Amino acid sequence: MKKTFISIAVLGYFGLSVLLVAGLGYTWHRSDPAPAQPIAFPHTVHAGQLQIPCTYCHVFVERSRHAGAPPLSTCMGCHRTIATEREEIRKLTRHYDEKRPVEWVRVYALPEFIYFSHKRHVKAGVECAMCHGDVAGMKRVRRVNELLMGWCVSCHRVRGASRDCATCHK
Amino acid sequence: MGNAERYAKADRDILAAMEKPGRAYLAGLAFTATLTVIGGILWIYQIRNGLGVAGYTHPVNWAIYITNFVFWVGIAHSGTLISAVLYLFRARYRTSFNRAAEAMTVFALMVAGLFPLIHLGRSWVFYYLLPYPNQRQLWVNFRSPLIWDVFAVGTYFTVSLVFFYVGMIPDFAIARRCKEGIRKRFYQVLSLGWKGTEREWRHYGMLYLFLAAFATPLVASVHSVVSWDFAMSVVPGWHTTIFAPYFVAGAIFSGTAMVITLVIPLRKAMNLHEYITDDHFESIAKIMLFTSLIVSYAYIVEFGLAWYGGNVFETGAFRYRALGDFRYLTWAMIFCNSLVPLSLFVKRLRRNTTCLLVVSLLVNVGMWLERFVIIVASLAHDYDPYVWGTYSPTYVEVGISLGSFGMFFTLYLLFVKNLPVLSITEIKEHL
Amino acid sequence: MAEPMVFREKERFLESLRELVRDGVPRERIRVITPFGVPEVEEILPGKRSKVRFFALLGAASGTVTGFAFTILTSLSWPLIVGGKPIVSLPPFLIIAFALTILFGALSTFLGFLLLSRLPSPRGIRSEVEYGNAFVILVEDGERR
Amino acid sequence: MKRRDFLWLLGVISGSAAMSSCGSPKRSAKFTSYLLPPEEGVVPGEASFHPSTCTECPAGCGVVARVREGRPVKLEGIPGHPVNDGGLCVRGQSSLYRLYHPERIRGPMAREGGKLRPIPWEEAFARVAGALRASREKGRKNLFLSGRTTGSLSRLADAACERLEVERLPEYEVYSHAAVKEANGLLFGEREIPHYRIEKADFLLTVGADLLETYVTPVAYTRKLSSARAGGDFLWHHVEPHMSLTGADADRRFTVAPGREPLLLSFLLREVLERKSPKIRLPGELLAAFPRTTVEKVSRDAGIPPESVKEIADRLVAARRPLLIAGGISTAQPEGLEVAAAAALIQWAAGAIPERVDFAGGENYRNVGTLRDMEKLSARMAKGEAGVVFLFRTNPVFSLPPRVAFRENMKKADLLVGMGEFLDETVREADVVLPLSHSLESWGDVEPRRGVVSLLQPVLPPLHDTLSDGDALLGLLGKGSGSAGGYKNLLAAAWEKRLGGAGRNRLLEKGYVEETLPSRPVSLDGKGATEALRSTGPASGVGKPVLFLAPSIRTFDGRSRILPILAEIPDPLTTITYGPWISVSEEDAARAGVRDRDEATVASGDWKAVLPVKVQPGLPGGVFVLHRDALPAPPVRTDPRTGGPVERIDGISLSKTGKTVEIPILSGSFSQQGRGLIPDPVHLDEERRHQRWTLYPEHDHKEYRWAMAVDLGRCNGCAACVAACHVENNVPVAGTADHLKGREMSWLRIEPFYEKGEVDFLPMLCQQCHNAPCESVCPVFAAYHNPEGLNVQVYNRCVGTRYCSNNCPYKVRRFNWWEHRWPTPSDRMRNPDVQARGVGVMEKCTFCIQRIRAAKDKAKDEGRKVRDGEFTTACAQSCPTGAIVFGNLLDNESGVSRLAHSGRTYRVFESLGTEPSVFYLRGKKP
Repeated sequence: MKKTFISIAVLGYFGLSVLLVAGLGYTWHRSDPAPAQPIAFPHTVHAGQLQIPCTYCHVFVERSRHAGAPPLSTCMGCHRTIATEREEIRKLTRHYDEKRPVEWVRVYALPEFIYFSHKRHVKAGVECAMCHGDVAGMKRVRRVNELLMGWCVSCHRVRGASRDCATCHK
Repeated sequence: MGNAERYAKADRDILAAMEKPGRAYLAGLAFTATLTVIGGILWIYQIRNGLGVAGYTHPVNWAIYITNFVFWVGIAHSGTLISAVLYLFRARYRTSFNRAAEAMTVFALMVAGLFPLIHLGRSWVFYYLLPYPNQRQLWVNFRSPLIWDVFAVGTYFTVSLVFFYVGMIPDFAIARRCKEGIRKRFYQVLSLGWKGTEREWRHYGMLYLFLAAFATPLVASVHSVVSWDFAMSVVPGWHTTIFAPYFVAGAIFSGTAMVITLVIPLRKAMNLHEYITDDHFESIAKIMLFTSLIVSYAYIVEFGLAWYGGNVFETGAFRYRALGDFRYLTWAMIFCNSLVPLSLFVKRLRRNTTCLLVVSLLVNVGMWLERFVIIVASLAHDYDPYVWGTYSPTYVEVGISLGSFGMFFTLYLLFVKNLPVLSITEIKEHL
Repeated sequence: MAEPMVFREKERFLESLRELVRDGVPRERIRVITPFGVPEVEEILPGKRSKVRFFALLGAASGTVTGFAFTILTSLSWPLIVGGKPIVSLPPFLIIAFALTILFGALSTFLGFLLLSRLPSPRGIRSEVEYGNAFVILVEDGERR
Repeated sequence: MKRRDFLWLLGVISGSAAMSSCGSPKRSAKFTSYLLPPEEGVVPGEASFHPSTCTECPAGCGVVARVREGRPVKLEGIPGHPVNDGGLCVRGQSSLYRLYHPERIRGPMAREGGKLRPIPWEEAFARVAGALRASREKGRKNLFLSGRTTGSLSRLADAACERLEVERLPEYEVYSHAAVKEANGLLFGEREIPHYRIEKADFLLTVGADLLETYVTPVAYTRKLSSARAGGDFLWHHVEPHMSLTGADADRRFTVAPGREPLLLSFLLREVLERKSPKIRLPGELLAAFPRTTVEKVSRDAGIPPESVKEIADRLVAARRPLLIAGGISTAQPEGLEVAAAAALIQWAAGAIPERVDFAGGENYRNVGTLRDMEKLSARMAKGEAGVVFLFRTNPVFSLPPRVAFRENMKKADLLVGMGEFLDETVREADVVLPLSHSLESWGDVEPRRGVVSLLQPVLPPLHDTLSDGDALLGLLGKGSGSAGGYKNLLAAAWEKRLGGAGRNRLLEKGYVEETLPSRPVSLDGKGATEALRSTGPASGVGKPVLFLAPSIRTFDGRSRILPILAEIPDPLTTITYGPWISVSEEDAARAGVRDRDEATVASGDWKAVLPVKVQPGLPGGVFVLHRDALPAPPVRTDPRTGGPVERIDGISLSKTGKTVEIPILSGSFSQQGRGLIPDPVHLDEERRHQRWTLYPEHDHKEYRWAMAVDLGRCNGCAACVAACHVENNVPVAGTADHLKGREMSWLRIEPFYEKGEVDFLPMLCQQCHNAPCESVCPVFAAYHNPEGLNVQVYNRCVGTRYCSNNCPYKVRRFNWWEHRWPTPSDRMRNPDVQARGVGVMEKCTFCIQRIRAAKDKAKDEGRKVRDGEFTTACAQSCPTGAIVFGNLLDNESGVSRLAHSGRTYRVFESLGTEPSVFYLRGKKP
């Protein structure tokens, strides 16, 4: 009698906490770390085999808080002639001709209350890979970390960057 | 009759309280439980819509919720006082009150602990207030009186709970003997298999002594810390050095009043007249009278300082308290806390339970008003005249406050039916 | 194990307890069970004073230390200026240290008590043997020990 | 690619994560790539700036729109602009909300079965064209009524009307300044409001003209006043029958009995003629209109102490470069013409024309008609003469007195074409509704003052299916009906023609072009004036007590009522946010036994209104003040001589109804209660005694310590800074219910404190205390002190204990009692650099930390420190008088540190030892 009573209590307690943790975990990682993009752009080819530097396409990364996606004209620069028969390239060309910008799906996004500048980090000599991982090795870009505060802070600690809250919090 | 009979009788009489509940009891329980539920629903409503549903205005950022918090923490105090301090003073009459008082302490703290959460703008991130290692690598601000509260009240609750439980262990052993079925099992477990061997008694005595010793400073410290929530601020009417003693006295004052309010009906309902006598009440009443005098003195000092100091903000604050929007509450408070208790100077009144009940009830009201007036009236008129405002509560605040009373009495009713309301072993010891 | 001697009156029980001791029954073999703490037993069967005290002391001390260490270290781990007060401002930390002193002290005392008096004892919980309000003396026979 | 496509792309490129203050980012956001690389210098995520012109009131101040993600998020005055020179008023700052207003008309509509239903543009134009033809055949007249239009639009309107054989009526403005124009017309043949060059004067006498609030071009006047004051020996006397913000700011304010201004002015005129410029001769019969009087008579009848009368006269005579401006309330009385004429003559006699009273660069009010013109129009419509009536950016139904019966009569027209942004009282009645774009969505230009061309250019594509004013008119002409851009080409040509290529480029680049016009001397012609002055004005009524329908600094003539931000910002003198109310003098209040919030019945003859009372210190007895927009269709009479409105209602009686009305009066006390928030300069040394000593080690600041200096001498309480703060920092709109509880959200407030009818203004914002009481009580470090001396609030760390607010002696922290709603599309005007705070969070001013961040970012790129004056806070930027100076206190050269160490400096509640970083400069004008 007593035993069952106790065991139920214990089970209930741990069961609950397990559920809770699971739930939290779920909400934290609810978004797909490697979403499908409207045009399957393989970084493996461009950044990997062709060794195109990141800044060739992400033109604003040194000038703005946003890295920015390349203007389609950049893509067309090559793809007018290269691999034009491929389905994905046809998509691209269609977009360009119909003056329809491509709607890429975000892989990394910061909450609205955070001020983050790519420029500052790049100028401080932070390698792209330090946050975005080995993109050159990803056929479809995958989020390699969740951009949680502690993660930012530890790096700021190590590099002796500012730990004033107002540096990042709007 | 011989000791053995008396012992047996004590067992019977006191455990009789734990017999099948009557209609009145069930009705009461139902009522208080409903209040609690209503309070809970209103709290959910408040969380969903934001604190706007409460009556807060711009200058008055704290109001009834904090009042309740201070009130309940205050109530808690006399419990510790009676059980711990009087134990150290070897005060005999303690025996008849301590269990009830300790229970009161524990339940009052359970209720009090809720209010800081209720009054948070974002209750759902309450855990920011707890110092625990987190991925943000952030800790709490130990310079903030609110964090002191977290520690002080947390400690107070834990210690009181242990004290409460330890006191009951031998009684559980008795209960497990007298009860049957599932309840027997229940008490068996709670009694931890207490036998009553001389070794157990030896350690037990030492433990109880030390717990009392540890609990005693809490009587002074906890409410001092609570008072510093106000005293550490710059708000005129809050920022005074006398607050700690003033609040501690007030706490014991309101606490003893609450004990009387609870025990008089308890004694009647369970006819424990043999164990709780008028002498006992008289001695508690004396404590109440004494603390009442201290509190009255504090009132005088407060106004005196404001008047004598001549600081424009202080004088302004106290003029407003006495003559402003909340003057009626202020005067009601003085009537209840300073004038009514004076009647206890008369021995006949001290020993008259009806009179005591009335006085203690008025004191409860008065002490609640005291906290309200201190908190709200000071905030309403502070430094910058441009932002002066006033405050009036909404049904949400009232409902949640009633809910807190509901919760307290629900717990108390459950207590009297399920736990020995008097410390049987101690009573036997003194027979 | 010998039959327990059961008394209904405290005085009788104390007398016979004294007798036993006078008869030279070794103190270790006498066990006593009483409905409430009886100070006289302490005098008749002088035992070592309870160790619970030391638990209290240790607990309290560790509480104080933890209190100060915790507050100071966490404050230093991310120094933020508030109200122009120093990062390590001891007066407020003292309050935390005090609270923890009491908390740890009380808890460790309680644990100490459980430890020393072998509680909770599953056997005790399960056993149906009850002496009620009686005073009991048990004399264990030598071979056992 | 086209500019607007580009802007649109800019808009979508960083459609960054959706707003969520609860912490977990929404990760589903899309982001879009350019088709082509953007123009050089344009970087996504960085703000771009585009000059344009404010169209909230007719003044035409130049504004530069800060654009983020393709959306304008802030308007600021263009430094150097000939009108406002960097300043912008409270209405101008708020006008951004007009663009994003949720109630804007979404597309063209037509009345079908009594209800307005959406229709395509083509159809709308077709209907109008058809109706025009039809009524022309019926022999009815097609009419075009508009508000004041200037520049190319005005010309286009003329052309369009000519082409469509539509009669263009005189423009309708509530404030047509008829009397002033009439007087100038009669005397000098210039039916115009001259350009007053206050900066060139050494003595300014204003009669009734509310220079700082609504009079013609308030920001311009404010700037000019500041520069004149900066010049040193300058004095400003203000004479008015009531109590106005302008009066409160003048060096000396004199109250004159209503309608007795002519007495004073005649006296002054005679004084000037005799003592100042004896050479000047005025035609005798003209002079006869201003009979000789004595100081005693003036002071007796006009209710001004004799010494004051003498003082004014002496100053006027003694001044080397005197200037006199009469207008506003004083000229909107039966005696208006006399006032205006006397003023004009004094200007003439004192030789203020043309140096300081410049008709060549007049304020472009020639085409603006009068109230009488509207009566005529109404009468014609009543007779059924009207065919199609265009109502273009004008709201006569709201502002005309009921006796004109405009609403009823205009229904008699064949077709009413309402052209505007909102379904206001007038457009609501229209049969066809042609929605117009906001000026920030349109190409165009305005000519607020002759010789000044100010640019209108689109900084975002139209939010709704609307057309710019020009394109709409072109559409009516059947030119590319409804297609955008037609007007743009027209303008390009027009500018080319007028300004030349260089000028046009300058216009496009800087947003304005100023032509230097030769100053035109005027000749005095007494005849007409004498005639007019002999003919008596409207019956002057039974005199006191009187009610003035005063303009409101917040709503002008009522057109800005729809802007919620303005409703949130308290009226400077009364601190009332959500009106209406009637201002009653202390004297009358005592007599009628009414107190603040008491409801009272105001009656004159058969007109009556029931309003809550606000007792207004400084208001002379027997004078009540009601804002023009407080009640629709106010009972204004028409002055037969000027055709202008008489905004004074005589024979007023006030009686309390016994009810009290809850109106949000934000100020808890109009007295300082002896707390020395604005200490008397006499007690200067006493402040010094509060030398603070502390137990704590000093915490120092490495590079920057941001601080602010507020010169109370310059502050005139115009509240422009408050509006600027609202827009810059996404301060939500709380609404009436919360304001009644004192739950306003404004981070910056202006506290008026009265003493003997004199009012002083104290702008109160977060003081960024060096030792801030709010910080140490926060249990979670949401409030802390950052290395640059800022008192930072980390919004999404805040748990909402509200202890910080309790512990703030200045009570400048605001708590989010609710989740504030931003009805679409107003959510798009939020500044993306500032978080929109969620429910249960404490918020406050942090010296526009986002601007500091941006400036430091720029400086870091260039490897230097932030320079003084390189950037400033929104409030400081918007201040028309430059009362607010912001900068780095550690830099001894910076403006703020110089002011902070000046002798006039003090800090509020210094004795508390909070060490604020906001330094106030006490005392009257510098």
